[in-house]
Amino acid sequence: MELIFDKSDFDKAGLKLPSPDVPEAQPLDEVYLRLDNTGLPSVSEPEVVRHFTNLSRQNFSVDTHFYPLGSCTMKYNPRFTEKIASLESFASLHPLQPQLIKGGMLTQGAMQVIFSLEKLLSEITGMHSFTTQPMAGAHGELTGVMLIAAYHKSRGDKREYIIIPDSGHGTNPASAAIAGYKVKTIKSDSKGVMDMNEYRNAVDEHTAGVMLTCPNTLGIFNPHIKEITDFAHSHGALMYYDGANMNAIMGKARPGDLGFDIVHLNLHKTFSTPHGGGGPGAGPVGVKDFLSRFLPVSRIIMREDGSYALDYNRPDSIGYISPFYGNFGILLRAYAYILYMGKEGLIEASENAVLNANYLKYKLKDKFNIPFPEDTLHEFVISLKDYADSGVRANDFAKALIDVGFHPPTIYFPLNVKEAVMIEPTETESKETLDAFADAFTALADIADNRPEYFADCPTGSSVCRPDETAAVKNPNLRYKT
Amino acid sequence: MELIFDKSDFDKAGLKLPSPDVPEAQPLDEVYLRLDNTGLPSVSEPEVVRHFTNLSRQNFSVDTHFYPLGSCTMKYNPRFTEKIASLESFASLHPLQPQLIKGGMLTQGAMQVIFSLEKLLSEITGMHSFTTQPMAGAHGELTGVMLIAAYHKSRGDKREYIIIPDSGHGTNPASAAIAGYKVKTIKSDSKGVMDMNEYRNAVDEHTAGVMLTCPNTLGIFNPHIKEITDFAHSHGALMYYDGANMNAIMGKARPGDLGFDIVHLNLHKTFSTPHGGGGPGAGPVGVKDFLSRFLPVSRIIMREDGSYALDYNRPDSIGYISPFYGNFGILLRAYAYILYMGKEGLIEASENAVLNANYLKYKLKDKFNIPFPEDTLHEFVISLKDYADSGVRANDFAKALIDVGFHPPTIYFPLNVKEAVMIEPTETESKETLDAFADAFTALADIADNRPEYFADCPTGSSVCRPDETAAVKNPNLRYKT
Amino acid sequence: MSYFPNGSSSRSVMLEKIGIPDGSVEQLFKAIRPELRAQSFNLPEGKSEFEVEHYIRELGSKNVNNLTYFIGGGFYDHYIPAAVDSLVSRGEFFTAYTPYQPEASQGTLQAIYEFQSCICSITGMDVANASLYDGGTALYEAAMMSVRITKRNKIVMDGGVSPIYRKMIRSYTTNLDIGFSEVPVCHGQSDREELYKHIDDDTAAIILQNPNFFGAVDNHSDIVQKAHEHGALVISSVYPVSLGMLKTPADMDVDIVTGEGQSLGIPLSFGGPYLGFMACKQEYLRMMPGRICGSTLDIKNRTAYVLTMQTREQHIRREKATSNICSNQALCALRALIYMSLLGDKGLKQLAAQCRNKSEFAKQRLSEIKGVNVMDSSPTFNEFTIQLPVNANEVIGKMIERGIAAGFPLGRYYPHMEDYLLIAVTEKRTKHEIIRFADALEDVLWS
Amino acid sequence: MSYFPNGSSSRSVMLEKIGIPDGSVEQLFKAIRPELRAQSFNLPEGKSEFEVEHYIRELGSKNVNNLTYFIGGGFYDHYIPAAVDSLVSRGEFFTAYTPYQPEASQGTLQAIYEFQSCICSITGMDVANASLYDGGTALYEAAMMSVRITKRNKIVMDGGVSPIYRKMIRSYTTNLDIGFSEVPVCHGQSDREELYKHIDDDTAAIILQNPNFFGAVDNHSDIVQKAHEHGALVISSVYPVSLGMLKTPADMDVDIVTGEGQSLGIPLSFGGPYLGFMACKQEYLRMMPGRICGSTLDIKNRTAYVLTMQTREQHIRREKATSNICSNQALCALRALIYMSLLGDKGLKQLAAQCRNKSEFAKQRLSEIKGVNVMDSSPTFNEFTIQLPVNANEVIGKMIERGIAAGFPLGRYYPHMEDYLLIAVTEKRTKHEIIRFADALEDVLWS
Ligand SMILES: Cc1ncc(COP(=O)(O)O)c(C=O)c1O
Ligand SMILES: Cc1ncc(COP(=O)(O)O)c(C=O)c1O
Repeated sequence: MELIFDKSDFDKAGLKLPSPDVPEAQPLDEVYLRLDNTGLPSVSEPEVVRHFTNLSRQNFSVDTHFYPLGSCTMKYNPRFTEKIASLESFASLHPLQPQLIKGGMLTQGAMQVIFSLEKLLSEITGMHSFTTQPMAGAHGELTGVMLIAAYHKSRGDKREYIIIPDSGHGTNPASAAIAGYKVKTIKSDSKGVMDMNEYRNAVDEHTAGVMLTCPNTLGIFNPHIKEITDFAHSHGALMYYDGANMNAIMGKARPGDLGFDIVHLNLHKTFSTPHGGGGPGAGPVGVKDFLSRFLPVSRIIMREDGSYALDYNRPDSIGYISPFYGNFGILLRAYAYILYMGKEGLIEASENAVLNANYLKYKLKDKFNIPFPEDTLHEFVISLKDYADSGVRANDFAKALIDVGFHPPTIYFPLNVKEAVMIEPTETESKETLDAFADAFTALADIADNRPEYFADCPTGSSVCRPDETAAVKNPNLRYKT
Repeated sequence: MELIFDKSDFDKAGLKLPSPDVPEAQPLDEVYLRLDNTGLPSVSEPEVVRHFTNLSRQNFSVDTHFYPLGSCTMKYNPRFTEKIASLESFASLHPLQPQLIKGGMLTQGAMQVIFSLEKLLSEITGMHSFTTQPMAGAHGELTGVMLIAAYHKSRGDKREYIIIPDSGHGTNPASAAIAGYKVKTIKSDSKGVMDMNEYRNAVDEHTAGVMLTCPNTLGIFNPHIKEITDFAHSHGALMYYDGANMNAIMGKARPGDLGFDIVHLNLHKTFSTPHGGGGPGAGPVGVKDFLSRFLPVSRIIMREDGSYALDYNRPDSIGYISPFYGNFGILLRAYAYILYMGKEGLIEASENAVLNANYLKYKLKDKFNIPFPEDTLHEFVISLKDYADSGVRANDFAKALIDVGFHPPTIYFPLNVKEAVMIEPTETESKETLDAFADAFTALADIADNRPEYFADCPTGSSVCRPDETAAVKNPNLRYKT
Repeated sequence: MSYFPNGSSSRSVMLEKIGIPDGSVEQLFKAIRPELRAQSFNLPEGKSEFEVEHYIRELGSKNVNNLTYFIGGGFYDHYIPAAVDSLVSRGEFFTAYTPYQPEASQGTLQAIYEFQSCICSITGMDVANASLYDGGTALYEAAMMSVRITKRNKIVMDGGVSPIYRKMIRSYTTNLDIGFSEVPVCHGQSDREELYKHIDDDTAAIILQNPNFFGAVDNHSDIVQKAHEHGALVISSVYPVSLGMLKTPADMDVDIVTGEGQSLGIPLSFGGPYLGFMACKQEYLRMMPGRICGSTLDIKNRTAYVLTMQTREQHIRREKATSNICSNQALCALRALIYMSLLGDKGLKQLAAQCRNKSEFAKQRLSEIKGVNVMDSSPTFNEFTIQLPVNANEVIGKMIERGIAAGFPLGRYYPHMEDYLLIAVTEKRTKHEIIRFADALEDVLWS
Repeated sequence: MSYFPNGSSSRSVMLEKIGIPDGSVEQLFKAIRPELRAQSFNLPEGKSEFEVEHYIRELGSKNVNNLTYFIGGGFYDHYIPAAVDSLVSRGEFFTAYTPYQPEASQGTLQAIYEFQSCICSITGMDVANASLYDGGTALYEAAMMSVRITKRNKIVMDGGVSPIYRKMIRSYTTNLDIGFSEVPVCHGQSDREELYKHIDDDTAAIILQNPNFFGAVDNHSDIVQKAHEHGALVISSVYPVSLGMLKTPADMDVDIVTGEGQSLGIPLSFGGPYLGFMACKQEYLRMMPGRICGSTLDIKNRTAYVLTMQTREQHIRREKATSNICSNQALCALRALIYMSLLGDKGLKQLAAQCRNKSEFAKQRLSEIKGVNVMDSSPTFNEFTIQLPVNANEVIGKMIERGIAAGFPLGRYYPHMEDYLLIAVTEKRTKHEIIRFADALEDVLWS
């Protein structure tokens, strides 16, 4: 599609500003002034609306397509939580308003939302307190690693390593590294979980912490989980739980009970806030009691009279992670979602997510190689390496799926499965959709067997097909230029 | 696409109701009870959202496509008027609320909206007072004809006929007929306007009124308009102005000044309220002073203290046309639109609408037969009868346009042009769009000349192609059945 | 101006091409000779979106907002799920028009087909149309339809039919040769004896309403039978939510059903836009007004939806059409369809049950108040009448001060009922609110 | 449950197929042995949409709403055109995720490309990324980037940088081997003399802000030159609306620009979600954190947009990535893009002019109040500081009672400034509101 810039003409405008009601000010001295044009496209409102409406129509989305992107929990985003997030009494609230009158008396409602959400998330995960400041999962991880560091520092204990299994998400090692730690990667064993021998050998008094996803990115709930957390603790290391897969186990298991010290949740996964084309999400972090004093400021506390206050007086805190209280609009949606679902609703969400994944696995298991098929929960990973050997790669299957109206699953992740296809259907998809997907995917396997050349032009039905990514890197064209 | 009913399963539900907080009532006696199922589809919310999202994607619309449907003024619908119509202080207002405390003291804001809109519409059209009750153009026509009847009746003058030119919209004769009048149709002359001789012969003391569109459905402003209205008046007949084409002349001419006694406006055309896939619109009716006493009740009046009141005490009124004040949500949008545009904005709207239409006419005039090419304003009509003779009909052009991404113009209307294609681009389309449309339409003419068989399969890109309308009538399938 | 996509340079080029090189668009209007020009166009200057919004919000705050509604009268304060608003806000729906081109409108057309199906389902009738303006015009159209079908011109209206609708029908038919008789009802069911006096072999139709304006629930089967014996049709106006519980008009053998669809996901919005619906027996299909969508096959044998039976309509038949309707209330019908889809079969039943349970609870609480007389001559659904020891208007005013719209004063339409209130209770009214209502009423009456 | 599309019959079939014929989904969780089971899950019962909405509206009304805002501090009360909300509410946008599959995501990708273009345009910089969490983390990422680029580890922060952002940067880097110096500023421009004392050949970057936290407008060209002489980079945090008027960071030869994009069509929403943006010189492109979208050709030579330069990112490089960011603030970037598209070149300039005009008008009115001292040591854009004759907190409380959020009390971050207020004025503040503000302040101080 044409760029919005292509429609620009100098005296068009899409927005009328209020007519001036005050005198024009004395202009600034020229040294402070911009002398050129801003370069923004000058277009009318009808053009803006048609442009972005038609742009949107080039996307696959949960609203329009099955979107079984593994590890991402692309489930239905309720409409009423969108409405709630746009209520003016919250959406128009300035983040500095609580600071105008001591202790946040001007924003009791918003503070109660955060306070209550922290309590609910604590119960869901078995942790003792939560901070809502982190603005995404990775941001939560960074916060968590900073908490690990603060803890060891408070004990005068300088540690060097964070341990992460090879199936861990890329953000895990990246977060550990930017917080100042070295990373030790542990291989997976033949069952798809972290190799216990290698793990036991790796943990020592230099280990600051262990970051785990459980169920892991293969969908497998590690049966040794308690041994793992105990072993880390026995060496003074802390256990970090990457909660991206919490959608599998709500009400069934809680990281807190399993021995984890720090947890992040992805509200944009488990708690149905929209993914927004890449964000914003929210990645609140929960901790056990002994770590509470390190949590970021500000904290929202309840006074004896039941009112809420902002607490900045926390000398051991790791400081400011967000400018304020995190992605509040996302927190509000998640809070509404949890109230709506309730205890039973959340349990059923996990049950249906796991049932859907296991049903789809059943539908695909005869035709496809599922390297770690046992005891998977909300997702499972297929290996297409046999097809790849004959020239049809996971990426080819992905492109061909687009033509038949399915968003491809995650591919080439986790890294410990060759030609991985990671499928997470979620609980908000119907059996009919799963059947249709299984049939389509199986049909592609047949084509791969018989007509591997079929895939080269896929997808044929999209506005583009296999953009040249190498050229994109070699000759970067990253912005419109006149 | 599958029907929503096809996804139904008995224990699914898309909406949770509040948990019961009162005791269950004693059931009704069985004679009053429904014993079967309601037959509504039982589906979950995610399915509803995906179903209707994908349904919507099968539509062409102003937001997505150029939509030059002649006579319909398919212009851009502002987003902020949608927002305003959803403000709770209006959207949640019960229509009986003004009757709870005498004189509407509980709904002063809403009444002010209607009162102010009536004033603005009066000024725009040159009329003296307006009723906002009619819920669409045709409903306005019916109201207008009822006013004509009431007027003659009040004078003890029983008249029989309404005169309507053959280029008039189908609703004109239909409205006249259902209000109890006979219809006399006048042919158009070689210039595309009502034949003056025939008109003069038709008008007599049995003529109750004359219904005219001006500019008419060929886009032509009748130069004899004043003669026409004077002539009708000299025979005691009233002049009715079908305001569907008001978008052509805002600020340039006013039906009131031209001698019309009654006017309806289509707010969903001229005043940019959305067409909604067929409605709701609004068709307020304005009249000259001498007809005000006949307007429907209730009327909103201003008291001496500046407050607004509902007036029911109007003995000559034709009565209730709407249950309340008309399609209030549409009125509110139109009011906001007029305030936004202001005097200059409305004038420019008409100017740009006329410029766009004339530019497009210029782009097409060499290739196509435009039977009445002179002095057209906001729309113009092409005749494809030459192509029809060689087998490619207006309908074929329409279908082929869909394939190249344009909503077809109105076809086979007005009835006085063979194989008519009636094009109204509106002011909210860009030159680039008009150029693209002209090129595409011209290209189709070339194809019609050389490969007429091309059209038979058009459109190829839509989910359906040329549904069998005869079969639809012969074997009506009008609802889902299990 | 922000809504015009042609800048001055494009406009100049366009003007030049069409032979107006001096750039004056005025010349395009030369057919409007000076003496025909607008004699005034005295409108305010344009404002920004921010300013208009600000101004209209101020007007909004001049309405008394946040009243707890116990008023109905045919228009009800039901909860509208967010998904309804969200889906009808899709540009592809709300910025399209009547689906004249099926290939460019399958979305709208299939939705109409599904809407018709839902209306048939809840009413039990054979066929339904795509919508009419509102419940009142729908009832009027049904009356006209019965006149066309029976070729008779006498109509009997039950006094339980909404007084608003009765007035509308009278207005529309003033100049037509149609005779009306209205049979009074007083806060109870239809008065059979009186009704039957008016039914004869010239009767085109009896118009009934269930539940009627006073909330009374009825089984009209006997009236229908009587009407049919005389070759007359029966038209019934219904409240769609009640059909989750009440015997369907089809079960009573009613011929034409109409109703106001506002309760199905459409905001009260001070009276509109609302949704008239109509359903009838198969045999009357070709006499029905309004658009109808049908399912058929396309040239590749794919299911396709089209507007059908168009020879009934004004754009084909002009003065011989069954109705003059053109634009209807399509987007409201879409709202209703989405709402009914979300509710589903069980949901509609539960909703009806909640409405009635809460209404019965309210009845009970109110009946405990000294001097308040809850009318109980017939069963009710979610609306009922009470008699007060004083003029209802007085009470209403004092209740408004307490934030409660206590009911509709029946004296407004029934001069002998100055001390009666018509009270409606929907699923949105909590137990707490109902108790507060009763307490406040007691307070207003006795302290 | 309304969000699950499988009824009990489908679930039974599924369970049976996967070999759990007794219908107990529990068996799927057998890997979670009893001793690993949740020890508690004590949550409230689910509620209906209506009830949750009702409850949250009640919480909303516990906030003090409808204050007239004269507070900014980096977060501004600008008008958001309705088209922005409407377009980002399209399901195809908000229910998609990171555009990993370009063929299924050209909508999101092209929007990112256009967003990057707009950010480059307004800042004057060469390249921009797809978004970061917020202005504060963006500034922190820029600091880290400068350390990577220069392989130095000393950072100089100007005191005019938002104290919130300075605290954030300090938090994030506690465990890293980075030295900081902060150079105080007091309601004026950067203190060159002091700054230069801290710049040396170990300096990775100087971090500046324009306009700074006190609203002061500066031309940092000289500081940039000085930094570059020492091989240090300059990072500047900007307020995008001000770029409709102010000299661009590119014009000052700044190396990395970051900012908070909330002012571009994103609601204040009690602190988020907001929008961090970052732009830099071409030469630093490969050191930039965050997603980047590029334009390329597909196999049929059609223009196509893709995520590019991905070897910088965590999913490829893991612990060697330039940042750990994965989910970003895409939908907020889309908001900003739509907002900027609606504004256009002239619109941004007019908006900036209106903000400043109104701010200057406010300055003038406030300066007329006895005891109020408007700081004028440097020019300002739309925010400025005033000194009061009394403690600012007292005044603020009394102004709140009058419905006005009179400004931010600078004592909150600058202990020596207990009697200072930081006042912001946007295009939404009318002349009338400004006058009412000044009158109320006078009243509070002197009556
Ligand atoms: C397992 C896992 N961990 C962490 C993350 C990072 O979360 P976010 O994208 O919210 O930063 C993801 C997200 O894709 C994930 O799947
Ligand atoms: C010329 C003309 N008159 C009348 C009407 C009827 O208006 P409505 O559809 O609002 O009833 C139309 C609408 O199409 C029209 O174009």
